[in-house]
Amino acid sequence: MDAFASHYTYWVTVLLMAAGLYIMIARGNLVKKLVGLSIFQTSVYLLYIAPGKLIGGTAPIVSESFTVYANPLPHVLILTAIVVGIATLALGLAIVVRIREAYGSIEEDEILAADRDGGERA
Amino acid sequence: MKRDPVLRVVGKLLIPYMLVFALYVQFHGDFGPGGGFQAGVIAAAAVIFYGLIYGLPAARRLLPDAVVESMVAAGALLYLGVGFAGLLLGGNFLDYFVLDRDPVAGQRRGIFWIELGVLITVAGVMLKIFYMFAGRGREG
Amino acid sequence: MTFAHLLALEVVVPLIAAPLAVLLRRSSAAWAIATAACAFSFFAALLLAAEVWANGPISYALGSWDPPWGIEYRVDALSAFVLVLVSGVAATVAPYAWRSAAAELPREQLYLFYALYCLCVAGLLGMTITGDAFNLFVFMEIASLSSYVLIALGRDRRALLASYQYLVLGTIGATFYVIGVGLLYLMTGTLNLADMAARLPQVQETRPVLAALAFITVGVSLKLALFPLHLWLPNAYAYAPSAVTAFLAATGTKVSIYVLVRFYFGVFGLRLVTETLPMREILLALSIVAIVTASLVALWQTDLKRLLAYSSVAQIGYTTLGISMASKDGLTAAVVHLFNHGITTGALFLLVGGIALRAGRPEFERMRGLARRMPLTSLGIVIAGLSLIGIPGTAGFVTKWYLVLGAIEAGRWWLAAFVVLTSLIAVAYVWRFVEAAYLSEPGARTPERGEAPAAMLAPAWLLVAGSVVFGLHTGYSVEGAQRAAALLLGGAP
Amino acid sequence: MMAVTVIAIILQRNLYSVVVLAGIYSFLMATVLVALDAVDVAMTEASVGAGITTVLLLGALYLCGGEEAKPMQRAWLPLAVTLVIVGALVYGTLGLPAFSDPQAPFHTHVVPRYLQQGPIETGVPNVVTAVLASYRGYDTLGEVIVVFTGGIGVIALLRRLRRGKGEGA
Repeated sequence: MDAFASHYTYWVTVLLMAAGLYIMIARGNLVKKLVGLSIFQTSVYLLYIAPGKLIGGTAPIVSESFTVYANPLPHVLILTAIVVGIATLALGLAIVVRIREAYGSIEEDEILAADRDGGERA
Repeated sequence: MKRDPVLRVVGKLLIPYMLVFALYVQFHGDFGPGGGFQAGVIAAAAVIFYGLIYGLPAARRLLPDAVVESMVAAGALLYLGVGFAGLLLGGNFLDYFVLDRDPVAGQRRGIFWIELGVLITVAGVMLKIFYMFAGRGREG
Repeated sequence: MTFAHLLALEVVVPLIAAPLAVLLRRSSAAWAIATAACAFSFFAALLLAAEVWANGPISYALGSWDPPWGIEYRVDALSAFVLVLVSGVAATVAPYAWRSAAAELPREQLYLFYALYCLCVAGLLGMTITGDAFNLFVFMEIASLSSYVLIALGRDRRALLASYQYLVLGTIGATFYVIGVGLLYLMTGTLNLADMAARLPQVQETRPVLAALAFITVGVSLKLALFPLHLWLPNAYAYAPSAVTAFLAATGTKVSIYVLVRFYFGVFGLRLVTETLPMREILLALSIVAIVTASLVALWQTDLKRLLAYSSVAQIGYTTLGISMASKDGLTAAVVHLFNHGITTGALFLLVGGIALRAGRPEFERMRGLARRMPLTSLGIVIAGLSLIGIPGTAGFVTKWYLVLGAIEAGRWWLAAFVVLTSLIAVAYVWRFVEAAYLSEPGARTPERGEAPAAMLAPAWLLVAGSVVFGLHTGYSVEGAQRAAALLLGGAP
Repeated sequence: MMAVTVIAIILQRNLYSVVVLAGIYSFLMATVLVALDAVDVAMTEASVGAGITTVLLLGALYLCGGEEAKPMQRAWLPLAVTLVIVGALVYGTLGLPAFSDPQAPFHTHVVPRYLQQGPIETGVPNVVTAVLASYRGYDTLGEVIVVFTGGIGVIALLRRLRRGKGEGA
């Protein structure tokens, strides 16, 4: 039970990650896949940030009234990761919009079928 | 949505505060949470808000596409420029110590300019993406 | 300015070229900037490589913060080797893009194309040169995001779907990589690769480290298209603009292989990778399957670009085969194959781009009797194809030679025989081109117009010549690879 | 709560609801991050995850239409893949230091210098800003370049071309 309490945050992370990944692999809708992708990425944030917290600590803004701070390095890394995530999402959506215009659909299987039928026109 | 007087008034009232808040987040980032990225997002949100209320063409008149595209590039260039400044003044790339006689003041100066670079690029990109998506729907 | 600044400039110059290209908005100016930046990087990489050969690794602290607090750039024998390959190919493809991209892309997008090209180059160079695990991720994303767009700019609508699939799989790969790095960080408290390697033995064989190894392997394998995670690659290569395909095929997966090798031998260490986990056996098995299936699938393609894309998957198999031997000859083979296959495949895709320009899609149907209409292009493809097979006198032979040596040294005769036998499949698919281009009469769909423009032929032939020169005169490439291999094996704790 | 939201996202087939749920998810995530003392990250996650992402998704849905066609049939393979990965992660995390253990390596190596020297060396009391902009300033440069890449990528993909290019334009 001790192991459970001390690793609880990790398991939340894992659960979220699994959900995101599942959406991504199992769903055929291109937009929903991207939502899954961003959930998957978000879950990683917790993996980095949660261990950095120290109980009784405070946010890493140094002042004289505190001595214990959360670990700032993961925060920096995750800020970068969030930015990377949003850039990826924006690009992905832009591609989906183009796919929609080219194929008239955003369902993966319909698009693949369309390619098999009319694959010849370049 | 364009003709709704409530929205127009609320928008007029809110947008300046959003921009001020963006600046606060930008320059207060040294002491509290915040920084160039968050400020850029908020600033872009202010303009996007404006675009939603007054229509995309109005927003485009306020900040034309060419300006936004230049912002996208200029912010990145500013950041890289700070890096080169460190190089030219005898330090390594992105060395802020050499930007001022006092190393700590140099650091602060370096951080100030690169955060500004971040602000410009992020605001530019967010706006540009909004223009692209919104514009595509309108014409198509 | 001292010499060490070249480390930063190597990456920063292409980086700064991108926003400049966007600001200028003129495609000719953007092209000039991109070409100049790539040429500069190539020159800087050569200088760095010479310096590393003479005086050993160079380290550079960005922002003057000492590692592990700041981010470190570090060049050693291995990364110098990859830097030369990436920047060299970049500098060759850039002039080619002048005609090729202009023909395949709308004019309004050209300056963006060059900006993205610069970003992609800078991203790959940054991945190679950095000594920091998280910085590697950031540059990996720069390279990936720009390549997604570059692929999506292809003319065919299937390019969009290929790019989307690549985006999803690539992001999963990158996220896996981040998870792996996160676990390593939690165990060691550092992100600097060298520091990490120094601190790992204390926590070796703990579960998070093993999991980190697994996640980084899977993540990077997605990027390098190791079988069976290669599904994104053939479509992406087949439908991207020609210049992009040539550049990515010659460099993109190669840099990922470099990252894998760097982590295996430079961070985790040989003992952990080969003894605690059965990584060698897994890699060996996957490589063999990759070589056989991808080569066979390549045989059935009706389109030369797709054929070459599957062939690339097979060639990646040869590289990972070399890594799985984890011996001096095996690693030499792997590293030298990065280089040899890089220039060979670059040459092939560049030449195919010329065919695409004249014939539309490079389908075999449209290449009947091509040798009469486009003699130089056809000849180039045949020569580079010979190198792909590994005929003596070409660069591809050097790789196969060291692979066979490594296999025999390990006492695995069957593996040596396997390498030779699978080359026969390569003979078969290269033969398909010969049959179409040389032994058939021109058909109705064979292009009427003649040779590809000189601006496209010249860079392509430069690489073709390279794949012969480095086959006959193996001094630099093999010695560089041997030094890299020695470094990897010696540097392991 | 986050778990509930995520499961709702999986089950929901109307994409507009998915988007709204994703926004809720981001706000919850931001709350959790505040609880974990990561205020900078929380602020970014709230503005990006709940703000920009939602706007982007809605914009894209407006262009694409919002119903997911049908549930996929072959749900077992993805489930299996997911479970394998979950297994690997649980296996990995079991060996990690316990929550809030100040002796863990990542609290004792590298970071103390940031916390103790950071404000002195850079003159900035917010250590996150100090690390972000100075110690690891090059990462942030990379981040800006990523945003820049994303931006010009979207421009390249969505710009309307003057002459139509067959499909796509």
